[in-house]
Amino acid sequence: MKAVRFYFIGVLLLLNCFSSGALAQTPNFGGTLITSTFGNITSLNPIWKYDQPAFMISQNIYSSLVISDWGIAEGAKPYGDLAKSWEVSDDGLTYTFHLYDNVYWHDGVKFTSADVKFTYDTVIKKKYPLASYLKLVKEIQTPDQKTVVFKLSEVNAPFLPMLANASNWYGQIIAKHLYDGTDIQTNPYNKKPVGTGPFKFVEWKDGQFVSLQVNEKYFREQAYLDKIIWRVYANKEVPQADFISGNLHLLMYELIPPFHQLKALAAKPGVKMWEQKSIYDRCIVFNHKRKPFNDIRVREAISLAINRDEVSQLAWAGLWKPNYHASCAGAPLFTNSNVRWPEQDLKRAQQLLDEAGYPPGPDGVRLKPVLIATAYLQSMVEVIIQQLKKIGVQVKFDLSDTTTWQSRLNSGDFDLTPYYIRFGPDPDSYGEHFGTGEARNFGKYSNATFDELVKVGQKTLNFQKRKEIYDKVQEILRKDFAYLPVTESGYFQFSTAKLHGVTFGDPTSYGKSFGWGGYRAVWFEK
Amino acid sequence: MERIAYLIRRILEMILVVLVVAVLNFTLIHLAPGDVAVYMAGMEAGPEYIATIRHEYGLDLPLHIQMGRYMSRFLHGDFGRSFTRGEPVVDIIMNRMPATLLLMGSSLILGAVLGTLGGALAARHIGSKVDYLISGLCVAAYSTPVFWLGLILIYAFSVHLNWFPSSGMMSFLEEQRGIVDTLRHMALPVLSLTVYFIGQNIKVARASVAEAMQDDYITTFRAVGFRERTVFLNHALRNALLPIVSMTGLQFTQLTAGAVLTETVFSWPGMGQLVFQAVLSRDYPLIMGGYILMSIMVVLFTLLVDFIYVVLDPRIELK
Amino acid sequence: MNLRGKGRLIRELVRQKMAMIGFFVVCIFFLIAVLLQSLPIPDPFALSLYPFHPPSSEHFMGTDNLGRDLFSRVLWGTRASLLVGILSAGLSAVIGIIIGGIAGYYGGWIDDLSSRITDVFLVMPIFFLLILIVSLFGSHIFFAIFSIGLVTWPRNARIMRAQALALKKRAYVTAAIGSGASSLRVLFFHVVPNGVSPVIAYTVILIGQAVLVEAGLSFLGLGDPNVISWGQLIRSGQQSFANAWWISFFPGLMLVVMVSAVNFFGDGLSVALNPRMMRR
Amino acid sequence: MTPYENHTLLEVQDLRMHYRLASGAVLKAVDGVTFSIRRGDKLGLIGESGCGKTSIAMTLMGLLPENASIRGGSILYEGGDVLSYSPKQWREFRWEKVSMVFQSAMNALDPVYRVGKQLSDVYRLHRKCSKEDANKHVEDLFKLTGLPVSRIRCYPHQLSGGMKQRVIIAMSLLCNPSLIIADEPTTGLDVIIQDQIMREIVSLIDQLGLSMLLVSHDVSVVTETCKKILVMYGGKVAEYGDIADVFDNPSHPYTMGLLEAFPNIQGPIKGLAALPGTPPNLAVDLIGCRFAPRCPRKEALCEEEDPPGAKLHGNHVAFCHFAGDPGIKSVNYCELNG
Repeated sequence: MKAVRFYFIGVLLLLNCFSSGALAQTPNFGGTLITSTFGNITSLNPIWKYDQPAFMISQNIYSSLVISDWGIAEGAKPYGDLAKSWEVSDDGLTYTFHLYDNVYWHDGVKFTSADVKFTYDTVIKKKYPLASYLKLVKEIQTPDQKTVVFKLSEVNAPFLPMLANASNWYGQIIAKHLYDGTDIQTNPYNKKPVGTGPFKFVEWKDGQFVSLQVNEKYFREQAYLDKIIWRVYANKEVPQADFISGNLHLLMYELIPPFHQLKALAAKPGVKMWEQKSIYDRCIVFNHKRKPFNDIRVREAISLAINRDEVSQLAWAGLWKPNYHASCAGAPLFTNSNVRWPEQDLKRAQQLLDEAGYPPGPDGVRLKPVLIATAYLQSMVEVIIQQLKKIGVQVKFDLSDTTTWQSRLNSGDFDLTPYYIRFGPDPDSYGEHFGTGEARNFGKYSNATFDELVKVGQKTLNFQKRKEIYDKVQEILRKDFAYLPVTESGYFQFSTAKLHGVTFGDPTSYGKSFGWGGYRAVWFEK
Repeated sequence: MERIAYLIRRILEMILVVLVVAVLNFTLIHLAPGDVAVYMAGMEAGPEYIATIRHEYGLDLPLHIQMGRYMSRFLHGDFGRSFTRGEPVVDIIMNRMPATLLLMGSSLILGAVLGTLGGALAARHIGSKVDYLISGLCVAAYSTPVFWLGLILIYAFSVHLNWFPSSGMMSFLEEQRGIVDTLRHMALPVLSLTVYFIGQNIKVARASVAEAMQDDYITTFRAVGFRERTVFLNHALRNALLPIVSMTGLQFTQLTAGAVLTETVFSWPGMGQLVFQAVLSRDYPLIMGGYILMSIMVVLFTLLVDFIYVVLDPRIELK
Repeated sequence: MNLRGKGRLIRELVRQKMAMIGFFVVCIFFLIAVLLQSLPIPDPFALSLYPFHPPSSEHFMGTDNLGRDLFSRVLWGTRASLLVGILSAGLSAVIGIIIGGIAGYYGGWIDDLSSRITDVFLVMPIFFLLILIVSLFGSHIFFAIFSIGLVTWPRNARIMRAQALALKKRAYVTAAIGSGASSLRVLFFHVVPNGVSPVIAYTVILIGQAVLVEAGLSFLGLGDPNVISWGQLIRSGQQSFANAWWISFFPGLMLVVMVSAVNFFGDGLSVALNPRMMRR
Repeated sequence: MTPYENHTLLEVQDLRMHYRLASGAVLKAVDGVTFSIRRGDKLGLIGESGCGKTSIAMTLMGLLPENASIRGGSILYEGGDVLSYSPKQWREFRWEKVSMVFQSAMNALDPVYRVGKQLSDVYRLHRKCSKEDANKHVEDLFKLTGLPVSRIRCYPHQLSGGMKQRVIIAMSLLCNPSLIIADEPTTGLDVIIQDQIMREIVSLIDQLGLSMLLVSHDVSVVTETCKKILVMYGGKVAEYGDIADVFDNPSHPYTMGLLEAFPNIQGPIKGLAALPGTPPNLAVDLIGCRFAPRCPRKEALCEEEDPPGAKLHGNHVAFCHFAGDPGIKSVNYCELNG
C-alpha cells in the first residue's frame, strides 16, 4: 500500500509542478496548494467578526494597512502592507501613512485612501473587534488619494504594533464601493469577497472547501502559487489521515496529532515539520475574586505544587519547555530573567495550605476548586490535576465548548482555568491581562501600582525606560502570584517537504506573507 | 374521502409537532448558560463590543418577548438570519439539506434492501449455521458506534488502500467532479451509516419473513402448484415487507442522529454537521431553523411511510 | 404475558444460546464494574512517562496520551458505561411505565395528552435534542443520564399504555376493583406487574442504545471529562488514531462486545416474554 | 388386500409416512394405510385428531414438511405412480388432477391481494391464457359457488367467513380436477353456515361429477355427505367400507365407540367422550392392536399381534381380531365407563 500512497503523492506533485527544473532554492512559480482548515467558515468579510477558520483565508484575499508577522519579538515589528511608509509626529499624536499607488481591487476598481478611512470608521462606529485597538483614534483624515492620517487623542507607544498584530485576525481593508451604505454583516460580497490581496476568490462550497487563484494584477510581485484550496474539516482526526495519504499538502497547526507523535510524523519521508515560537505562554489563571484563591498563600501553594517538567514532558512531549518567567521565550526583549516562579516543593505547599486554613479532610482533601477548560489544553490540565492531588487539592474539571468557557470566564464563574497570556507584540499587553477591569483580566487581579506602571509605560517612548517599567511590572506579578506560568508555547505545522515559505515557521516568509495565514511567499520545489 | 380526512389529520399533527419542537428548543436554548454575544465577539473583543452585539440581536430583551418575536416571524416562514453568517437561515440550510438527504436517503434505501435480503436469507435457513451467522453479525452491526466504524473505515480504505476519499462530497479540482466522483465520496460515509440499519432491518426482516412462512396461505399457494420461489417472493416476502416498512419509518429519526456523527467524521457538508456547529457557536437562529426543518423533514418522511404502508396493506383503514 | 410464569421464562431463555451467552457476558462486565477497586490492575489515573506505548506485555492494551495504562482504563470505563446504560434506561422505563400506565388505565384526556406528547417525541430528532441539552447545560455524566432517560421514555410509555389498555378489562383487575382497591393501587399492583414485561425487554435493549448514545456524545466532545467512559476513551484516542490506533480501538471493541451482549440478551428476553413471537 | 374395483381413480397401497422429530424419535403418522377412490366416489376419512388423516391428505398433495418422509407403499393416480413424480410433475399434478379445500378458511388466502387476482393467478399458472379469460373463468366460478361477482375485487379481510370458504371452494374447482380433498372444510365457521357450505360442496361435486376425499373428525358430517367411510386409528386403518355396511355392522370396537358418540339428533359433536383413555403415542414402537389399551374387548392376543384385515360383506374390511364375532355388538360402553 505504501507504493500506492507514494504513487498518489507523485500524481499530486505532477498536478502541482508544471515547468521542470533542477533542485534550486530560488522560488519557482506555479502549483496548487491544498491546505486545511477546521470548523465552519461563516463569512469571508474580515472586519465584522472573529472567525478563526476564515481569517486565514481572508488574509490572502485582502490587504491590511500595516501588518506584523507571527509572534516572535523581532518579527512582531509592524511593517507596511498597503502602507508604503509612514511617519509619526514628534508629539506622538499624528500617524501619517503613505499608500501604494498602483493598487486595484479584484474587480478592477482603484484602491484609495477612502477605502482605508471607510473601513476603520466602520470598525469604530460599529465597535467591531478591531475597535479596541483604535480606541485612541480621534480622527482619520484623507488629505489625498494615497495618504491616510490618524489623529490620536493621547500618546500611546503600543498603538502601531498592536494594530499591526491584531490585523492578523481581522480588520483588513474592505472596498468602500461595495460596502458603503450597505449592511456590512449581510452584504452579499461576504460570500464572494473582493480584495486587494495576492489571491482572488474563486469558489466557496459551504462546509467543503474554498479556492483562490493568483492575482496577476497584485500591486507587488505576484505570488508563486497558481491556486490555493482550503479543505474545511469538521473534525481533527481525518486531516491527518489525508495528509499521510498525500491528499493534503499542509496540516494546519490546529489539526496536528498529539505532541508525542509529531516526531514520528516529521520522520515520515517527504514530510517537513515547521516550528514557530509564540508570544503566548501556557499558564493557569486564578480567580482572585473568590475563595480560596483570593488568598495569596493558596495561590503560592498551587504554584509550589506543580512540576513544570512533568507537564512539559507528558502534555507537550517536551516540545513546549517549562516557563518560570512572567514572560516567554517568544518575547525576549522585555523578559526580566530575575523574576522567577519557585520550583515544586510539596512540603512547603501543604504548609501554606495549613496556614491558609485548609487542613486535609478525612479523605485527605483540602480543597475542591472548580477548573474550567476547553478540549484545547485538556492534556496539560489533566497532568496538573494529578499533581495537585498530591497536596490534597481535588480539582473538579468542567470541560466545555468555547462559548461556555468564555462566558464563564467573563462572569468569573470559576476558580482555576488554563489560559494563554501574550507578552507581545508590545509589553503593553501586561495591561490587558492584569490591569484592573481590563478585557482579558478574567482573574480580576487588581493592583494599583501595577495599573499605574502600565499607564506610564504606554506614554513612554524610550526603550530603556520602558524596559525598567516592565521589569517592575513582572516583579509585582511574581510577588502577588497573580497567575501561574507553566510552559512556553509555540506552533507546529506539517507540509510536504517540497513546500517552502510557509508562514508559522519558515523565516523566509517574514516580511512577505502579510499575515499569519498569508501564502504569498509559499512555493513548490520541483 | 377518508384518505383526505386522514391526510388532514396527519398534517395537523405535523404542525403540532413542529410547534412543540420550536417552543421546546427555544426555551432550552435561551435558558442555557453561555453568552452568544461573547462568542460572536471573539477572544479579542472588549466588553462594549459584546454589549453592542447583545443589543443588536435583541439578546437583552426578556425571554418571552424574544420568543414571541421569534414565533411570529417563524409562523410567517421567516427563520431570521444566522448570527455567525449573516445570511438567511433558510438559505444556509437549504444549501446543506441536499447533502444530508443524499446521505440519509441512500443509507436508508440501501439498509432496507440489503436488510430485507439478508433477513430473507436467514429466514430461509432458520436455525442453520447461516442463520446464526447472519443474526450474530447483524446484532454486532447495530451495536457498533457509527463514528468509530467511520474512523476505522477511513484508515483502512482511505489512508492504507487509498480507494476512496476520506471526506467531503466532491473533489475540489473542477475537472475531477461528476457523478462518479460524488459516488466515490459517498462510499465510506454511506457504508458506515448503513451498517447499523442493515443490522436492524435484517433482524426485523428475519422475524417477519419467518412468521409469514408459517401462515396458512403459504400452504395454499404451494398446494396450487406454484414454484417454491414464487410462493416465497410473491407471498411470504410480500407480506413480510409490511413490518420492514414501518421499521424504516421509525429509523428516519435515528438516522438524523447517525447523520450528525457521520457528517462530522467524514466532513460531509450536511445540515447535521451544520446544526452541531451552530450549537457550539450558539447561533440561535441557525439552531432553531435547523431543528425545526429537521423535524419537518422527519414528519414528512413518517407521513410518506404511512402512505406507503397503506398502499401495501389493504387491511389498514385510514381512521 | 405475565412475570409470574418465571419457570417458563427461564426455560425459554435457556433455549436460546445467544441470549444466554449475552447474559453471561453482561454479568462478567457487571462483575468487573463492581469489583474494580479490588482488581489487580494499575491505577487508571497514574501518569507515566511512557505515553502512546503500543500494546506490550506490561501494558497489553498499550498506554494512552498521558502514559496511563489503557487496559485498566478500559476496565474502569465499564463502570461509567454500564452506569449510563442502566440508569438512563431505568429512568426511561420508570417514566414510561408511570405515564403509559396512567394513560392507558384512565384513558380520557390524560391519554390523549400523553399520546400526543409521545407522538411528538417519536418524530423529534432526539439525538439533536440531547446534543442541545448537554452542550448547553453541561456535560456532567448524571446530566447525560438524566437527559437520555428524559428523551427515550415515550416508546416505553407507548408499550405500557397498550398493555394497560389490554389488561384493565381482565378478570383479576375487575375483581381487584370490585374488592374496593383504590384505582392507583389496582394500576400499580395488578395492571403494571402483569403488563410490564415487554417494557422490560425494550429497556434492556435501551441499555445498549444508551451506551452508544453516551459514546456518540463523547465523540462530539460533550462527554464528562471527570469520568472514564468508553466513549471518553475512544475520543481520547481519535486524534492519534493514525499512529496509536489502540487507544480508541480497544475501548470501541469493548463497547461493541458489551452492547452486542446486551442486545442478544434483550432479544432473547423479548422472545421469551412473548411466546407469540416465532423462535428458531 | 382390498378387493379390486373398476374405474379406480386413486389407489393408496400400504402407505407409510413417518415424521422425524427434533428429539430424534420417529413418529409413524401413517403406518400402512390402504384405500382407493373410484370416480364419483365420496370417501370420508375420519378419526381423532393426530390419527394421521391430515397427514394422508398432505401426502396426497405432496405437501409434506422437511422432517416427513415416505417409508413405503404407493399412491397410484389413474395408474400413475405419484410418489415417483419430479417436482415439475408434482406442480402439474396439483390442482390439475387433485385440488384441496383447506381448513381454517380465515387464513388460507393471502391478505394483501384481491381474491379475484389470487384465483386468476392460479388459473393462469395452469392454463396459459390471457388475464381476461382467467377473470372470466373466475367470475363463472364465483357464480357457481354462489358468490356475488362484485366480490371479485375484494380483499380477503372484507369477506365473511362463509364467503372466504366459498372462495376457497371456487379456487379448488379452478382447473376442474377429478379429485377434491376437503380437509375439515367447515371448521371455524358457525354451525348453520357449516351445514350450508357442506351441502353446497356436495352438490357441486355431484353436479360436476367429481370425486371427493373428505377429511373430518365429525361422524355426522361424513355420514351425511359420503358414500364410503375410512375410520383411522393411530395411523392405521381401523375399518373401511360403504357407509351403509359400516353403520349396519360396525365391526371394530373403535368404530362402535364413534357411533355411540354419534348424536341421535344433529347437535354439537360429543367427539369421542364416551371412549375412555387417550390415543396412542405414535412415536414409540407399538406391538399388537393400536386400540388394545382402550379396547373393552381386549384379550391377550390383541397385545401381541397386529390384527389382520377381516373381509366382511362387500368391500367392508375391519382390522380387529374379533371382527365379525357377534359378541362384539353386545359391548356397552356406558357400563364400561362407570
